[in-house]
Formats: sequence, structure tokens, C-alpha cells
Amino acid sequence: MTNLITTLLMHSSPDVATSGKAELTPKNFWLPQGASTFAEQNDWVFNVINYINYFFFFLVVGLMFYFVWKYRQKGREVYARGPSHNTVLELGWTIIPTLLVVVIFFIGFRGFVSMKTVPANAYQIDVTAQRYGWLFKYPNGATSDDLYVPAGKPVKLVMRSEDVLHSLYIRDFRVKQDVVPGRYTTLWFQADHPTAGEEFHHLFCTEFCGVGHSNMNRKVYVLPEADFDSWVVEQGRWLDKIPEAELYSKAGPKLFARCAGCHTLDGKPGTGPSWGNYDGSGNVWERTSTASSAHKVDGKSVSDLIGQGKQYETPEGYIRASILNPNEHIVDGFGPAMPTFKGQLTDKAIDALIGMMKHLDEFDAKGNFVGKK
Amino acid sequence: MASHAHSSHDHGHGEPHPLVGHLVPYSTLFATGAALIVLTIITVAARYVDLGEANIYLAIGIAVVKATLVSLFFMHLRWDRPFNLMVLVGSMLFVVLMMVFCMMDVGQNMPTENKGNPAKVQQYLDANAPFAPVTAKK
Amino acid sequence: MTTLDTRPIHEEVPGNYLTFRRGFLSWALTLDHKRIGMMYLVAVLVSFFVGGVMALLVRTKLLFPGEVTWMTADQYNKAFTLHGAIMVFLVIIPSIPAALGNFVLPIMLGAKDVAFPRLNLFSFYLWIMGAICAVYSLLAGGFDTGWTFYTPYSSQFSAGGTIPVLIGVFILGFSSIFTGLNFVVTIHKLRPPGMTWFRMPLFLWAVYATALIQILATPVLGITVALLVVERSFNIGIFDPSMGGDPVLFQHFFWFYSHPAVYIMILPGMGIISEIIAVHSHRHIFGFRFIAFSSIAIAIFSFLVWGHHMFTSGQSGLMNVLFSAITFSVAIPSAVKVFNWIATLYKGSISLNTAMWYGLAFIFLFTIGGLTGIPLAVLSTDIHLHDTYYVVAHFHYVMMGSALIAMIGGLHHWWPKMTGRMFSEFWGKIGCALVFVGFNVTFFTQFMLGSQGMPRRYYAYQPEFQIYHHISTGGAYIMGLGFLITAIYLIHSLYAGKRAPANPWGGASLEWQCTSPPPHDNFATTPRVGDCYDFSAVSWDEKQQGYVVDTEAHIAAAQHGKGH
Amino acid sequence: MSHSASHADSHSGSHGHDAHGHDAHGDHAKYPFLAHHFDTPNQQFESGKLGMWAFLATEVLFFGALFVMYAILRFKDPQVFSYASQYLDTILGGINTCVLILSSLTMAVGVRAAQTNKKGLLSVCLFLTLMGAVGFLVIKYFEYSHKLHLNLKWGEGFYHPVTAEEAAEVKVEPKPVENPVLAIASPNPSAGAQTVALAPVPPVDKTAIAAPKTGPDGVATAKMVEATDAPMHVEHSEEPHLLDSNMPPNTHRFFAIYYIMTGLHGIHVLIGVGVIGWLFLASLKGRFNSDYYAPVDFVGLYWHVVDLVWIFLFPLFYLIH
Repeated sequence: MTNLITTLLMHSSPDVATSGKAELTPKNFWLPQGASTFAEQNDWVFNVINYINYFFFFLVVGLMFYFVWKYRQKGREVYARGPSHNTVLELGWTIIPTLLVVVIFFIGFRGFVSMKTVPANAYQIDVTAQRYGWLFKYPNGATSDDLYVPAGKPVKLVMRSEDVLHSLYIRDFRVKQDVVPGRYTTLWFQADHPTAGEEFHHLFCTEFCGVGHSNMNRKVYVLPEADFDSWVVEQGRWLDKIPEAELYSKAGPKLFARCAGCHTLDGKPGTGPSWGNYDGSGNVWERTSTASSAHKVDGKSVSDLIGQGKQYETPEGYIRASILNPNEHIVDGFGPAMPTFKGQLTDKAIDALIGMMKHLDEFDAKGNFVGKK
Repeated sequence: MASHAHSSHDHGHGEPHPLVGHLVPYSTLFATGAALIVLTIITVAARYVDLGEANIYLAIGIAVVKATLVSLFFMHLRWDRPFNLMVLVGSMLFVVLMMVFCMMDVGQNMPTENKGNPAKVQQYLDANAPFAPVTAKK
Repeated sequence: MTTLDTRPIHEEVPGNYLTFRRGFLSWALTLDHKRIGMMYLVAVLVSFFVGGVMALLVRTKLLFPGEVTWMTADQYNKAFTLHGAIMVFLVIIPSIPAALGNFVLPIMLGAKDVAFPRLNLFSFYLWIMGAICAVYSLLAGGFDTGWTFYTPYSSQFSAGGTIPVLIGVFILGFSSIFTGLNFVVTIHKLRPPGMTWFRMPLFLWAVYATALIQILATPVLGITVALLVVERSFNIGIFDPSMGGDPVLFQHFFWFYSHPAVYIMILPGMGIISEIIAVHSHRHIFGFRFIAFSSIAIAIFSFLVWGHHMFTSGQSGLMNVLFSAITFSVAIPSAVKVFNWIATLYKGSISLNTAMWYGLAFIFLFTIGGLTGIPLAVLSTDIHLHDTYYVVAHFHYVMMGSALIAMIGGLHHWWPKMTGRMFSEFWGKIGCALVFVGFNVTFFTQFMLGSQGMPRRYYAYQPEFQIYHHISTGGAYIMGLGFLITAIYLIHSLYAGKRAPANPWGGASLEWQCTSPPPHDNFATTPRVGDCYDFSAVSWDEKQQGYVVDTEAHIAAAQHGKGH
Repeated sequence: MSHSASHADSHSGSHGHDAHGHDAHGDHAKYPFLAHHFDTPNQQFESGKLGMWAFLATEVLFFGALFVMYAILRFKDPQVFSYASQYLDTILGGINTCVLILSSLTMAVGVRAAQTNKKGLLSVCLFLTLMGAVGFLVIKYFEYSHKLHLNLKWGEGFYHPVTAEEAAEVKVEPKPVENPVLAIASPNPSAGAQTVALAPVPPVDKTAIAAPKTGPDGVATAKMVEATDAPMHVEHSEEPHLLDSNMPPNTHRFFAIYYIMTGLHGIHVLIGVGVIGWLFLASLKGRFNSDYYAPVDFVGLYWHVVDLVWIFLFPLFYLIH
């Protein structure tokens, strides 16, 4: 039954993601200006409920004052003969509100469903909340403290917290979601109107997180898609500013943080082989691993793939290959778990990693640069 | 509501004081005790035969039976005012309520906990947004 | 009505419970529900004063958008946390059931005392112990978690006083449990002949529903704070993610109690209003059964809706939808009550005493509080409003504008009965008006603040909000003035007020049939019960300057179903 | 409503409680234990009983919340429970169950003895019940101390070799790791399980927060992947758990909930010892008789509930191999 209703509602509800430019909803007595595709829908619901509320409020209070004035006590004659009950009336004002709230619920439910249904083509930004600040990470590895989003494109925030509960609230977008340590939460929105110049939307933390709670606000800038793309690339260029000479020592550790989840430096294998075991050759390393040919990649074992003793011409070539299409050759004893970093790592970044692998002795087990021993 | 159960019962309950409580024959008490011990031995024994999933259900089942015995005979509920039984059962219903709601939420949320593979988490989040299939059609 | 019982214990009764025995110990060790009620009342009002001062401090800080030298962010957090914790756990939850309820419940019921007087006294001392723990926690560094104690902030980062205050909450919980337990048994077993469930005043129905919640929900709060204490001390990994725990689970456990707790606060208030409206408009309450059963319905629904505090908490979408849907079911019984009160005014003979002013203020404020709950129960709009000042305003309208106003209304309604003195009606109305105006100025502004997106628990805020904060703070001071005046004339009445007649307002329920203040044992002889909302037998008596109830006519009317 | 009216009359009716309530004094004179605000012993007893049941309801909710917690933890990682429950001693648990049941039996018999004025039998039963309660606590003490000796503890302590023996057995030098939860999860058994399983957790630093990690997320760590694909049931080896490479992640949480629930139950038993002891002394003084046995009855109810709770705790912790 409910499913039926919800399905109907879903079909009748506008597809927020792809509907054309949503207009800015105007600032009114209650609500601030709305700048996302949700604002339209949301403000409409809010206003509708408000009108219903006005009606009932004035009905109740009006009647109250009228009766108080009309039936005020006259003299000391106290006994008043009013009806003590009227079943029809009472059933009436039990049932009518019930129907009303059912309708209200479904209106709100519709809005909620579209807020919870992330479009497939949403642009993902990873958010890390931490007392008392936000860190926004873009797919190309660029990071920023304020949030920049492309206009007219659904944006999905994947959020996690480093310490306590936070809550990301962009009031003009009418979106809010707690950020819970130990779990990923997401929210999405689509802002169609770029913010001009110094304009921005407020981003608040709305879950109490300590002394700096009220300072945990940032700005949200909506850029036209083209500008955004160039901005995010520019933001991602931190690497280029590092001179070749100290490339691996400066950039290496920062990049390695992304690898550290699977690769260690001290010889203990994780999901992937440990860099510590890399013999610096072009050999697919750890060939002697006991679990020989254990792992099949679409039916072929590793040795089938490259054959005994086959080598890359250069170690660099090998490393580069295993970063860009990692599952082409898999080290014995490991599974095809590594995602490709094609398009995420620039050549310079890969050079930095290669440099790091060549000078492992200058890094500690955590990947911090310690210099020549 | 609450009153009806006990006060109606009250009527048939007209003996002069102080015969409020009910006298449970020794035989009944000892029989109950024996049954409880036997059930305990059975449930312990059942632990050593591996019935897979069934083990836990068996254990819980036996526990429920034992609990019922204790409350009916040791605690006189079999003869006591129905309202007292209502109090006990009612309170248990609220525990069940709490458990059901909490478990539903936990079950829904588990995949979003980042002890799991975030890639999987992402797939889950994209796939399992409420009523995703419906929107997917568009 | 005053033929005294001949039992020895009664020989030295010199009239009323206040003069029954004298000396400090006669109060500290009393088993008389009236004296215990009075002690609760004093204790609650004192904590109310402290909590109020905290509120004014917070409001004063919020006059300035930025840092202020005289209050750091840390002190601010501790101040609003203290305000919340005191008002919830020390004031509103015990105010009506434990203070007023203790005093009038057995009398309204026609009983000599509550079922377990010792337990009653014990729960009062539990309350004291809880309060002491709270005070100690201030010495131990205060606590800054907000009254909701969310993990992992409370389990890792919050100030040193957190564990003591949690212990305090645990103890207060049991104080509340024992009070509720006492009332349930009293209402079930101590009703005199003729006092059937449907002869019971609606206040008793409300208190009964409240007691059910207290018994069924409060233990969960106890275990939750206990687990939190363990988590904080040993980091066992149940609520704290650093060891694999789940913060959202804490919120489930916390709100399983704390949402029903909202109804522990408001239900008795509704009961009082039913009394005040009926008595002061001298007319049979409209739709007795609907009001009575709506109390029970609210009590039961209140257990099914706790998740609506967690729409943005990371709770799964399914549960959000479920909880939102059920939440609306609570709106219905509340609406029914309001409509019935209005219908009770219809064709009444309404005397606008101070108590009635508070009663009408309640209807006004509770209507706003209830209606503004709807946007918060609606999923999509709540996302915008959650954790903003809109929520703050909403629950202040319900908790303070309703529960507390009802409590003060009840205080005025029963003040002559409790103290035997009349207070100044003139100043009473001045005080009520100031409180009412001040309250609306304070909190209606906060609705706007909230819907404009001002998050709650903010020490510093965007300048654009400043004007609202100024208005709000102004209102807070007006309200404070109102309460000050109220306190002054009430205390003054204790010394200079003129003696109160047994029945100053013309009520027909049992508490108006014993002298004011009541004798030690309430009723010399087991009272005979009529229809407590049938005022046909009530008439004004010049000599007593009060109303008198013609008992025989009253009983007769009830038996022949007259006066309906 | 009519029948509840008749309820009110029923007890008054049977004891001539007319509008002037004179006979009530008769009752008060006859029964010294009858409180002044009750009319009849019946009413007093019934009130006490209802009060007791209401209190037991709060106890049910009190423990119930913990059972909910148990269900959720188990639901989240079942393999932990099937693994860790093997560290509990089923036989001792079973014996304890029987002890409690027997003490419940003696309590029930005691109530009957009180009802029928058999004062000697009552004292004997109360004494036996008392012994049962004490015995339960003694056995529990041995269980606890054994576990603590094996360092099967709550929270972080679970991962620290504290006892000399274990420190000796475990030769690996502990290394701090950033995220305990993930570190606890043991990667594929073949590789480096010990060290990972051993990694102790640094005490939570309440002030300093680690700098945010750089680079986008979305890359699974070894532990993450393993944690999700952990097998449902793992045999535990004879080695101490710190060396057991099969130990599933979050095992410490099993012992957390174990100590909390059995501990709270233990506290209730302790309270039981107190009140039953008091009853015993009172019964020696011959305080109770067929008119006045309410305290025995009510304490009996409490004691049975303590038994009930254990009846559920036992299978949930000891029998989930």
C-alpha cells in the first residue's frame, strides 16, 4: 500500500537532478534566499505548512478570546450549563487533523526522497570534518578549506569526521547532514546560480563540537562549470611548484599517504605488496613468494601473464605501469585490489613516487622524509 | 484500560484477608525446580552438538520456557492478578519495541561504516538511496 | 466536614498539616505527602531560579555577535549546558508531578496519603543527591556537552565535570521512577468508594499517564548514562568510535528516554490546564473521555517517535520516514485536547482569575508550540530547521511556554489550598502579563532566527542575526521581571495575604472540600465522591468569602447524571 | 467503570468500611503493621505487590536496554561472539545457573512457609537462598579472576599484555598505530597477524587531533577490506588471544558487554544478598507470620527476577559456540 503511494509520488515528483535552472527562491519573512534545486520545493512545503498553521492558530486563539469575552462571569452566579460532550464534533476534530497531517507527511516525504536520491552523475567531493574546520578534497587530489562547487551540476559530498560529531549545513541550499566519526555520510545538492564576485553561501557546523563550534563555518562558492574546472586544476597544481631536485622528498610523502592504506615501507605486506620488498629491478617483485600463481586474473596466473623472468626494460616503466593500470601484472600472492590512478596522478606525481621508491632509505616507516642516514 | 483487568478480577477475589497471596503446593514448586534444572542440563548439552544456526535458537527457546516457568509458578503469576502479568509482559513489549527500531536502523546503516571498503560503501550509497530504482528509470 | 478522627495520632492535630508538628526534623523526616510536595516545590523553584540566571547570562552574551571579555566560549558552553540540564532534570520533570502532584494527587483522589510515603520521602532525597552531584560537577570543572550528552564529545573531549553530572542524572532518574511508581499504585489502590476511573479529575489521568512513562522510559536513561560513564572511564567501544562504537546508537538510547521525557514534562501540564479551565469557567469539562484517553494515547505514542530527533544524524532513510510518519500521530491527541479546552469555554461562566490567565496563556503558547512542531516533523523541512534556533524556540514554547506556565498556573490555582493564603490578584495579573509578553518577544523572534538559519549552541554568530538576538534578549529580561514580581507577591502573601477559604475558585473536586490548608490526614472521614466537573451544587457564600459545595446535592446530581 | 466502582467497594464492603470508617480503626488496632493511610491489610498488601511489580517492570527495562545493546553488537559482528564465547567456561556458567535456580526454589518455598506460619522452615529456606546467592558470587569471582589473568579485559586493556606470563609469551615489541579499530582487524592470517593483533592503542589524546590525511579517500586499507570479509565462525587457538592470528576485529567489545551485563547482574545479586540476609535475621526474630509476610513475598519476586535475567544471560554468552 505505502509502496504504491510512494511510487506514485515518486513518478509525479519533479526530478530535481535534471530539471532545468531552478530559480533563486526569494528571501521572505521566514526564509533566507534559497539557491539550490531543493530550496524551491522545500520553501514551498514550509510556506504551505505555515498557512495551515496560521489558520488553526487564529481559529483557536480567536475562538478562545471570543468565548472569554462573551461568557465572562457575571455576578457570583456560577453554574453554567454548557454541553459536556458532543461525539460528532469530537470525532470531527479528531479525524480532520489526522487526514491533514497524512497529506502533510507525504508532501514532506516527497521532498525528502529527492534529497536522499543522489543522481548517478553527481560530482563527488570528499569532506573531512575536524574540530574546528572542514577539508574539502576534489577528485584530482586538490584540497581547499572553503567549498567550491560547479554550477548547474549535482554535487555529492562524502563526509567523514576525524573526531566528534559535526553537521554540515548550507542554509541557502536547505541541506544538512551530520558527520559521524566511524562512518560515511553523504548529502547532495545542485546549485544553479553562480555566486558573483565576493558573494558566497554560509556553511555552518550545526552539531555541537566544542569551544570552536561557532567558528566552524566556511564559505561556499558556486562557480560556472568552466571556471570551476580551471579552478580545481589550478588548485591541484601544488605539485608543479616543487623544484625537480626535492621532488621526491617533498611531494613523495604527501602522495604516499594515499598509498599507505595498502602499501607499507617496512616489508610487511598489506592489501598490496610492501615497497620495502622492492628490489629496484624491473622484475615483478617478490616473484619467489610461496603462493605462486595462486591468484588467477581472468583464468590466467601471473606467470602466464608475463612469464618467468620476463622483465621491464626499466624499473620506472614497471612502476609507472603498475600505477596506471595496476591489474595488468599482479605480484604473486596478491589480488587485483588496486584501483587505477589514471587521471588522478600527473606524470610529475608519478615521478615523485618513483623517486621515493628509489630512496626508501631516506624515509621512515611512516613515509616521512628523514634525509640521508 | 489498566484498571479493567485487575478490578474486574477483583470481584471474584472476595476472600477475607489476609489470604491475599495464593498458596502454591510444595509439589508444584519442586516440580518446577526440577524442570528448570533438567532444562539447564539439556541446554548445556545442546551446546556441544553443532546444529549451526539452530544452536542459538534452541538455547533462547529453552531460556524462554524456563523464564515462563519461573514467572508462572515461582512468582505466582498463574494465580495473581492479571494486571501484574500485564505489567511484566507490557514492559517486555517496550524492550522489544526498542530492539526492533534500533536493529532496523543498525541493519540499514552497517554498510556505511567505514570499517568496510569505502568503494563498496560508495556503491551501496549510490544504489541504496531510498527508492533508487524508481529514480533510476528516469 | 470537620469531625476529627478519634485515632490517637490525631489528638494533637491543631488544624492543618503546616502546624501539625513543628521543628526542622518534622519536615526533614516527614512522611506527609503535602510536606514532601512543599519541599519539592521549594527545591524546584530554587533550581528554576538558578537555571533562569544561566539563561539570562546566555542571552546577555548573545547581545554581541563576537567574543566578549567577560564570557569565554567555554564558559558560554557550560552556561547553556547548565541551563538545559537544570531546567530539564531538576525543574520541569519533577515540577508538576513531584511538587504539585505530590500535594494534590492524594487529596483529589480522596486518599490519606500516597501508597508509599517512605518511598516518597526517599525519592525527594534522591533528588537532593542528584542536585548535589550536579553542583559537584561544577566544582569538578563543569560540563559542556549540552544536555544531550552526545558521544563521542561527551566520552572523550568534554570537560571534567561530565561523569559527576551523569551520575547525578542517573540518581535523578530513579527519583523520578519512584515518584511515578508511587502515583500509579496510589491511583490503582487508594481510590475511595465511588471514585471510579471516570470520576477521577483529569489531572489524575494526566499524572497517571506521566507515571507510566516515568516507569517505562526512565530506566533506559539510567542505563544509557551508566554506559556512557563506563565508556568515558574505560573506553570500552560501545558508543565511542575510537574503539569501534557507534555514536548514533547512543542517540537512539538517549532519545528512547528523552522523547517520552518531553511528555513527562507536558502531560501533567495539560492535566492542570484541564482543571483550571473547567474550574474557572465553572462549567463541566467538555469531552472528558477524549481528554482522558488522549493522555494515555500520548503516553503510548511518545515511545514510538524518538527518531524524529535524529533526522539528520545519519539515521537510515527508512527509519527517518517511519519515525516521521508516526510522529504525526502524536499531534492528534494534542490537538484534541486543545479543541476540548476551547469547547469548555463555550457557554461557561468564566472568571478571569490569575490562574485562568495562565490557563489561557497556556492555550495560546501551546498552540504555537504544537503547530511549529509540524515543520519539524516533516522530513524535508526539518532538514533545514534541525539544530537551528527554530528548534530552540519550538521546544521552549512547549517546555516553558506550556509545561512551566501550566506549573505556575497550577501554583496559583492551588496556592490558597497549599498555604491557606490568598495572593494579590492585581499583581498576579501584572506578573502573568509580563511573563506572557516577555516570553513571546523572546522566543517568537527565535523562530525567525532559526528559519533564517542561525544554528543553536553558537557562541559567536553572523552580524546579520544581531537584531533578532537583541529583541530576544530584551524579551528575556521582561520575562525575568515578570517572574521576579510573581516571586515577590507570592512570598508576600505568605505573611500578609488574607486567609483563604476552603474553596476560593468554586471547584467541585475533592481537594476543595477539605479545609485550606488541609489537615494532616486530608479527610477526617472517607469522602464521598460526586462528579468533580459538575458545578450545579456550587454556590457563593458571603460569610466565608468563598464557594461552598452542597455535598448531598452534588452526590445526588452525580447519581442521576444531572449537570451534564 | 462500574466494576472498578465495585472494586473500591469490594474491599471496603468486606470489612464494613462505611462512610464513617469506624471499623477501619478495628483493623488498625488488630494489625499493628497496617499503615495509617490503608484501610485493610488486603489493600496494603495489594498496593505493595503492585508497587513491587511496577519496580520489576523498571528492572526489565533496565536490563532490557542492555539486551538491546547485546543484540546490536552481536548483529554487527557475529564472528566476534562465536569466537570470544569460547573463552567463557560453560560448565561454571551452568553450575551457576543451577545454583540460582535452586536458590529461587528455596525462596519460593520460603514464601509458602511464611504464608503458612512455618517460621522454622522460613528461616531455613531464607538461609539456603542466602547461601545460593553467596555461592553464585563466589563462582563468578573465580570466573572473573581467571579471565583477568588471561587479560581478557574491556576496552584498550584487552590488547595490552599486562600479566608477566603473557608479556613473556608475547615477545613482540608493541607498536602504536593510528586507528585502533582498523588495526585490531587482522589481515590475511598468513601475514603479520601477531604484530597487528598485538598493536596496543595509545591512550586517547583528549586535546591534540591528528592532522587531516592528504589525498582523496576511496582507497581501501588492508584492514578495511579484511574487516568486511571476516569469516562467520573462527575456532580460537590454544594460544593466548593476543597471539591468536584468527582473532576477529572488535573482539574487545564482546568482553565489554559481557562484563557490563554480568556485572550489573552481579550487583543485583549482591543487593539480593543484603535484603535476603535482612529477611533471614528478621525471620529469626519471628517477625513474619501468615498475616504479615509481604516483605518475604516481595523480596522473593525481586529474587526471581534476578534469576530470570540470568536465565537469559547464560545462553546468550556461554552457549553461542
